[in-house]
Amino acid sequence: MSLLELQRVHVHYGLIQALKGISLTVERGEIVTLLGANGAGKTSTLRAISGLVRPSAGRILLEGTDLTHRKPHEIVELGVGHVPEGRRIFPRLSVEDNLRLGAFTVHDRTEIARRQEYVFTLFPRLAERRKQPGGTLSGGEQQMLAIGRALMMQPRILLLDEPSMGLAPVLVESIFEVIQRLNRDGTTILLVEQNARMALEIAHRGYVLETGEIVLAGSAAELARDPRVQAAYLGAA
Amino acid sequence: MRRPIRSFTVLLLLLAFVLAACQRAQPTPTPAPAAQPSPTPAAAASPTPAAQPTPQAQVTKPTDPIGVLEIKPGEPIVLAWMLTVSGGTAQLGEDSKRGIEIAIEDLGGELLGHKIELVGEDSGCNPEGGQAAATRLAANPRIVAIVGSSCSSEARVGAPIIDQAGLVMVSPSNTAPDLTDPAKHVDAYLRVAHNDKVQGRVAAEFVVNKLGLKRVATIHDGSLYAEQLANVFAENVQKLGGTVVAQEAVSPEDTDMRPVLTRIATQQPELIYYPIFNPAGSYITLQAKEISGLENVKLMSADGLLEPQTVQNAGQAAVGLYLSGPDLTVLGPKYQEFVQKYQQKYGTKPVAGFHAHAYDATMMIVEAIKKVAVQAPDGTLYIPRKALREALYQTKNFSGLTGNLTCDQYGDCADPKIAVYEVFSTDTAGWPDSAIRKIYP
Amino acid sequence: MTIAAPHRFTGGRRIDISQLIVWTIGGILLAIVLLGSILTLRAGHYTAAQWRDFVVFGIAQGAIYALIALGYTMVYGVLRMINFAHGEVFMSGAMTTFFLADYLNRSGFLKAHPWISLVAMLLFSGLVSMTVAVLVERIAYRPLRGAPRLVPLITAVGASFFLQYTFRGLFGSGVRAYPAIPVLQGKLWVFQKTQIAVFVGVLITLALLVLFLQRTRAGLAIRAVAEDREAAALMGVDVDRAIVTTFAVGGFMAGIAGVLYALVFVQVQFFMGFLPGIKAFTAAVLGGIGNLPGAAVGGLVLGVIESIGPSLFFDGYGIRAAHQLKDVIAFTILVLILIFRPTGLLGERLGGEERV
Amino acid sequence: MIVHAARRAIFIGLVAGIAGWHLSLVGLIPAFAQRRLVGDALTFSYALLVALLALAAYATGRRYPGAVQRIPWGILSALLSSLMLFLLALLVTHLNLRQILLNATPELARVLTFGGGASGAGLVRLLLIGLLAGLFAGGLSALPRPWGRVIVSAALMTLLLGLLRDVLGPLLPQVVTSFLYGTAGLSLAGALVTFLLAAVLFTLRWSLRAKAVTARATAAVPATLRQPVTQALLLLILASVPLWAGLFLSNVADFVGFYILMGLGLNLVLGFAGLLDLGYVAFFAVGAYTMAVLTSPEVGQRFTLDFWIALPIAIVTTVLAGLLVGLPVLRMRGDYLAIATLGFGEIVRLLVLSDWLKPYLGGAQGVTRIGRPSIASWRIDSPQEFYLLVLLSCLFAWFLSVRLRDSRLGRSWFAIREDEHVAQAMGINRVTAKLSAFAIGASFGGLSGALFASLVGSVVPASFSLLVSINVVAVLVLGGMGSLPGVVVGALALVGLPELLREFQEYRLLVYGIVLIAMMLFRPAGLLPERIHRRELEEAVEEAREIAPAEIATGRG
Repeated sequence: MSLLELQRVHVHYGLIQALKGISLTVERGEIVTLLGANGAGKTSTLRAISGLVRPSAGRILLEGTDLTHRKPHEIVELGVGHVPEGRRIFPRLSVEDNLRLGAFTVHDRTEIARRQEYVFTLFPRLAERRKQPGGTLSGGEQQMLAIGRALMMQPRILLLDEPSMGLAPVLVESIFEVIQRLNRDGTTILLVEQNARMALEIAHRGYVLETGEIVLAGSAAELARDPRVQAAYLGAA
Repeated sequence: MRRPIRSFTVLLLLLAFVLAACQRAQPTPTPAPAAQPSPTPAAAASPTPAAQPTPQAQVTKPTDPIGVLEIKPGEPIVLAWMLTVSGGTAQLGEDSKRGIEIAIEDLGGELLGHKIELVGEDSGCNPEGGQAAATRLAANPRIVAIVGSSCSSEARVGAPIIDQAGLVMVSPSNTAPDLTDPAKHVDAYLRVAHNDKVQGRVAAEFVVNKLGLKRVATIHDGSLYAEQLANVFAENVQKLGGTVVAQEAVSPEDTDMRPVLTRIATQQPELIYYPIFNPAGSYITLQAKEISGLENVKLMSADGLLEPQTVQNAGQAAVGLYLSGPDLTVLGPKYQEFVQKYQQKYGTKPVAGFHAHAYDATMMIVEAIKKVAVQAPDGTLYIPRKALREALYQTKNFSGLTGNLTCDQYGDCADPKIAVYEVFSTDTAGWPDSAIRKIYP
Repeated sequence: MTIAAPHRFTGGRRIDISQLIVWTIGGILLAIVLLGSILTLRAGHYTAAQWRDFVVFGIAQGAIYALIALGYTMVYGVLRMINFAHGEVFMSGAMTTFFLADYLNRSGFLKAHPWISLVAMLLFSGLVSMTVAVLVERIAYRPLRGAPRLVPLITAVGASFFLQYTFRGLFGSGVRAYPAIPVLQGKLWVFQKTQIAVFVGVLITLALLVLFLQRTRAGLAIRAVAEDREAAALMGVDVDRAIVTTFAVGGFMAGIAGVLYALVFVQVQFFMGFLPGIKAFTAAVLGGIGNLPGAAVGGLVLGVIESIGPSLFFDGYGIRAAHQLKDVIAFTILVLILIFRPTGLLGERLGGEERV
Repeated sequence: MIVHAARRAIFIGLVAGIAGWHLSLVGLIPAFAQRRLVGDALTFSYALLVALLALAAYATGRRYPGAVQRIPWGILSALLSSLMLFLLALLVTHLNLRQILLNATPELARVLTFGGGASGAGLVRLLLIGLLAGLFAGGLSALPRPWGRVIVSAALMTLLLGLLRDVLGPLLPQVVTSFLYGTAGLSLAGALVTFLLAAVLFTLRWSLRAKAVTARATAAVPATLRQPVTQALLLLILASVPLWAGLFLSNVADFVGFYILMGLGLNLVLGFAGLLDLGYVAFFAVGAYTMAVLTSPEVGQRFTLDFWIALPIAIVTTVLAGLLVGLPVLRMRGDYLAIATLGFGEIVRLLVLSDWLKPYLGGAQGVTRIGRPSIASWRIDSPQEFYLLVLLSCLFAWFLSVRLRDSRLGRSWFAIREDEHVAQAMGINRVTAKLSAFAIGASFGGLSGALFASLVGSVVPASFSLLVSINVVAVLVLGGMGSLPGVVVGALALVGLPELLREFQEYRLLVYGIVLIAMMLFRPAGLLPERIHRRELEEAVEEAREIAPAEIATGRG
C-alpha cells in the first residue's frame, strides 16, 4: 500500500475546475515532486490532500485511510504536514509559539521540548530568535521557521509548497539540503517547486501537471531527460 | 433611454386622470366601501349593511349623523385597543391592555347578549405608529370604540383620524395638556388619565407652599410626557415665587445618573423633580444621595414612578421620595381586588401605572354603549356613533377604580384630584398602603 | 511614465482636498472642545472634588463597558466580525440570573452566605451567556463563515432582535430589581463598594483572559486562528473549536459583566443590552479592536469622557441640559477614532492582516 | 442506514419540538389562539402548530426518494415533536412556572393540546394530529411534481385570506364578504371555495409556465409594443390603488412607498457601490426635519414656506448631509464604515432630541402642524391622495436608479463594490464615485423623509431610531442587494405585511430576527436577486462551506 494515494481527484472553485481527475501515489521514504506552470493545479493538489478544499470527486487515501471528507486538523493528526505557499508563519506570534503550534497535535510536553531542540539544532538561527515575533524574521529565516514548524509535528508525509520562492540562491541551496536531510531521516516528501532543476535533483520521482491534469510521470532522472520537460521547465533549448 | 421617458409620460397622464377622479369623487376622503361613518353623506344612507333589512329592524333602527353600527345576533361587539406593545415602551401598553382584558373578563366576555371581541393595534409610542394604528382601526367598520392611545404623541396624530372615521377613543394614559386644549381638542378624543396641567400645578404648590422649598431642579428624559410635565412644574414654581436652578435631561437608557446629578449639585437645589419612568427614574432615586452636595436634597417624581417597582428597585433610597399622582385613597379595596386578578391572570404584578385607567376606560365605554344601544326584537344591536360619543362626554360620577370620573367638554374625564405621596417603607407587599402614604393635600 | 504621472497627480490632489476638509472639520471640533473646556474651567462652577467625582463615576461606568468590550474584541480579533448580538448575550446572563438571585434572596441564603451566593450568581450568569453565545455562533455565524462580511453582520443583527424579543416573551417587559448584596453596600473612600467590585472584577477577568490566551493550548489555538485561520488548520488546530472557544469565553465574560452590572445598577430589563453593547463596541474600537488591554482602557476612557465631557466641554457655552449630549460625545468619538486613528489608542493586536 | 435515518428523524423532531417550546413560551402561540382563521375551530395557533409538525415531517422526509421512506420517517419526526409539545403542556400544568415564565399558563396547555388539556385526551389528540401532519407532509411530497406545491400554496392562500379578514372584508363587495367570512375568519364554505379557487389558479399558473403558453400568448403582441403595454397596465393598477384600497391600505402603501424610496437610495450606496451604511436614517431625519422646520409655524424662524418650496430645499439639504457623511468615511470599508455611519445616524437623532436645539428643532416635543402640499385649490391631505405623490416619487427614484445603473457612474460603483483597489487602478475616481453614491442615495432618503413628515403631520425624534436604518438594510437583504424589484418586494414584505398584521406587533421584531437569519442561511442573495450578485454570493457561501464544512449544511449534526 502506498503511503499516499490520490484517485481521480477533481476540485472545483465555484465554476472553475482546478483539478480534472488527478491520480498519483507517493511511497514511503520518497521525495516526489510536482512540476507544472502557474495555475496547473499543483497547489490545489496539496490543498486537496490536506483538506483545505474539498474534492468534488475522487478519493485521497493515506495508507488506506480515506482523507477525502476529513477536516484539515484531523488530516494533520493523521500525519500529513503541509508547508503552504508563502510560508504562512504567524507573524505576531513568537518563534517559539510558532513551533509550539507545529506540535499542536502532540500533548506530551517533554516530547515537544525534544522536537524543539531538534529543530533548533537543524536551524540554529531560530534558536537565537526564539522570543522574537515571526514577522520580524528575514525571508530565509521565515522559511526555516515554516519547515521547522512542520517538523514539530513529525509528519509521515510532508507537503512542501514552493519552499524556494523569493529566497536568495544561497538560501535555496541550504533549504534543499535540509529537505534532503529530512528525507534521509525518514520523512516522505511531496514537493511542489518552481525551480524544476533543483527539484528533480533531489526527488526520486515526479509528475508533470498541465491545466489540472497529469501529463507526464516518471522517475526524476527520466523526467530530467524528457525533452518536453527540458523545454518547458528546465529552460534548455 | 427613450423607453422610461415614454412610460413616464404615460404614467403622468394616468396620474392626472386618477387625480381628477379622486378630486371629484372624494371631497372628504374616506374609504369608499367603509364609508358609512363618514360625516358628510347624509345619515339616510348610512345604516349600511342594509342588504337585507328586516322589517322590525327598520322600526327600531336609530339614526345618527355619523353612522349607526349594526351588530347582528351572534356577531360580537368589537372593542379595540391602540397601545404601544413593542419596543422600549412596550410595558406601558401591555399593562393597559391587561386592564382592558380584565375588564372584559369581569363582564363575562359579554355585553347586551353579544360576545365582546377585542382587537388591537400597536401604536409604538411615536406619531407614525399612531397614524398607522389609527388608520387601521378607522378602516375597520366593526369597531365600536377604542381604548387608547398609550403615548400622547400617538394621540396627536391618531385622534383626528379616529375622529374622521366616526369612532371614539378613550385614552388610559395620555396626560399631555395640549390634547384637551380647547384649541386643539378633537371631538373623538377623551381620556381618563389626568391632565398634567393639574399634576404639575399641584406638585409645584406642594413644593413651594407645603414644603417651603424655593430652589428646585428638574430632569426630563426626552419623552414628550416628561418634558411637558417638567415644564409645567417649572412654570408653576416660578409663579409661586420659587426659582428653577437647573433644567437637565437624561436619556431613558441611561444607567449612570451621577454625572448629571453632580452637575445639578453645583446649583444647590433643595428639591429635584424628575417626572420620568423606570428604570431611569429609579436610577436617579438610587444615586442622588450619593452625590456630595445632594445629601439633603428632596426628591420628587410623578405618576410615571407611582408603581411598586420604584420602591423595589430603589430600595432604601426610595424612602422619603415624594410622588405626585392620582389620589389613590379613593382606590381602596376595589383596586386591590383588581390587582389580585391581574396577578393571577398574568403571573406578575402590574408592570406600569395605567392598568386601572384602562380598566376604567373600558368600563366607561361599556356604560355608554349600554346607554345608547338599541336592541331590536331579533337580537340585532344598533349603536349610534354620535350618540355614543355624547354619552361618553356626559359621563358623570362614574365610579371607577381610579376615582369618580366626570368628563368635561374637552374630553378630560379624570378625577382631577392629584395627591402627593411619600414613600415611607420599602415593603411593597401591600402596595400602596404598605409603602406610600398621602401627605398632600 | 509621463502619461501616467499627471493623472496620478490629480488623483492624489483630489484626495488631499477631501482629506483637507475632513481634517479641517476635525480641527474645528477640537477647537470647540478646547475653547469650551477653557470657558468652563474659568467659570469655576465645579469644585475639585466634583471633578474627581466625575472621574470616579466614569471609571465605574467604564469598567462595565470594558468587560463587555473584551468579548467584542476577542470575537473581532479572531473572526474579523462585529458580533452585534454581544450586547444581548450580556443581557441574557443578567436577566436569567435575576431569578437565581431572587431565589437566593427569598430563601435567606444570600444574607447568610453573600460570597458564595455572589460566586454562584457569577458562574450561573457566565454559563447562561456562554450557552447563548455558543448557540448564536453555531446557528447564525458558522454556516456563513467565509461569506461576504455583510452577511454575518446581518445575521448578527437578526440574532440580536431574536434574543431581545425571546427574553421579552419569556420573562416579560418589566424592569426587575436585583436584591442588594449586604457585604457590598456602602462606601469605601470615594467609591461605592459595588463599583470597586466591578473594577476588581474587570482586572481579574482581564488577567485571567491574558493568561488563558498566553499560557494555554486553547489560547494558543485562538491566537493562531486569529492570525491565519488556514495556516492554523494546517497545524492541526480545530478551527471550529477554537472559534467556539472564543465565543464561549467572550460569552462567559459577558455573563460576568451582566451580574456586575446588576450589582451597580440594580435594574435589569430585556432591552438593557442594546446601548451598553454599542458603547462597549465603541470602547473596543477606541482601545484598538482586537487588543484586549485596549478594550479595557477604551472602556475606562469612554466612561470617563462620557461622565466628564458634557460638563467640561459644554458648560462654558451655557448649553441647556448638556448632559443630554453625552451620547453625542460618545458617538462623535467613535466616528473620529474611525476616521483619524482606526487602529485605536493602543493599536490593534490579537489579529494580524491589514484591514479597514 | 436505518440507524442514521432514525437519528436524523429524531434530531429533526427534537429541533421542531424545541422550536414549538420557544414559540409557546415567548407567547406567540397563546397570542395567536385568539385569532380564528377558518370557522370556529381553526385558530392561527393551531395552524402554526400543525405547520410546525408538518414541516418537521417534510424536512425529515425530503432526503429520501420514495414515499415508502418519506412517510414513516416523517411521521416519526412529527410524533416526536407532538410528544415534546405534550411534555410542555404537562410541565405547564403541573409545575408553577409562572413566576418566571410569563406564558407558562394553563391556557397554553390547552392551546398546545388542541383543546384536550394535559391529560390522556390531549395526548391522543396531539399524537393524532402529529400522525396526520406527518402523513400529509409525506404524502404531499410524494405526489407528482406540481400537486404538492399547488396544495400547499392554496392552503397558505386560504389561511392568509382568513388572517386578513379585517383588512380585506371591508374592501370586497358586501355579498362576497358575508359569504366568505364568518363572525371571525373565513366561514367553512368560504374557506373551501377559496381553497379550490386558489388551487385551480395555481394549477393554471403552473401548467401555463410548464407549457410556455405565456411565451406564445405574448408573442402575439408585437415586440416593440409588449413592454410599454405591460408597463402601462402595471402603472394603471398602481395608480388606481387609492380608488379601491381604502384609507388604511393606502396608508400602508404610503409607508411601503417611503421604504421603497429609502431602499432605492440605500441600494445605490450598498447595493451598487457596496458600502454598508447603517446610519441611513440620518438622511430620512434630515429630510423630515427640514420639511418640518420650514413648513411648520412652531419652530425656527416661525415663518412657513409652502410644501413645494420646502421640498427641493429638503432634498438639497440631504444631499449636503450625504456629502458631509461621505467625506470622512471615504477611506473606510466594511465593518468600520458600518459602525461609523451608525454613529452618524445616532448623532442626528440625539441632536434633534436635545434641549439645546429645542428652539430650532422642537426637542422631545417634536414638530407638529407640518405643511401639506396643495395643487391649485386641491389640498393633498389624506393617505389616499398622498399615495399618488409617493408613487410618483418612487417611480422617479426607480427610473433614476435604472439610468444610474446603466451609466458610467453606475459601472464605476460596481467596480468599487467588486474591488476598490482594482477600480482605482483602472482609473476610476474613487472620491467622486463614492461621494456621488452617498449624495444621490441620501437625496432619496431625504425625499422620503420630507414626504413622511408632511403626511404624518408631525415628527418626533423617536421616529428616527436605528431601527429605521436596520429596516432599510433588511429590505435590501430580503429583496436582494442591488436588485431594484427586490427593493419593492422587500419593502412589501417587511413593511407592508407587518402593517397588515399590526396586532401581532409584539412579535414583529422576533419574527424579523428569525427572517434575517433564515434569509442569510438559505437564500443569501435575496428573493429577487440581481444577476451578477447572486452568482458571486452563492459561490462565496458555497466556498465557505467547502473550506469549513458545516455540519448544519451536510446534516451530519
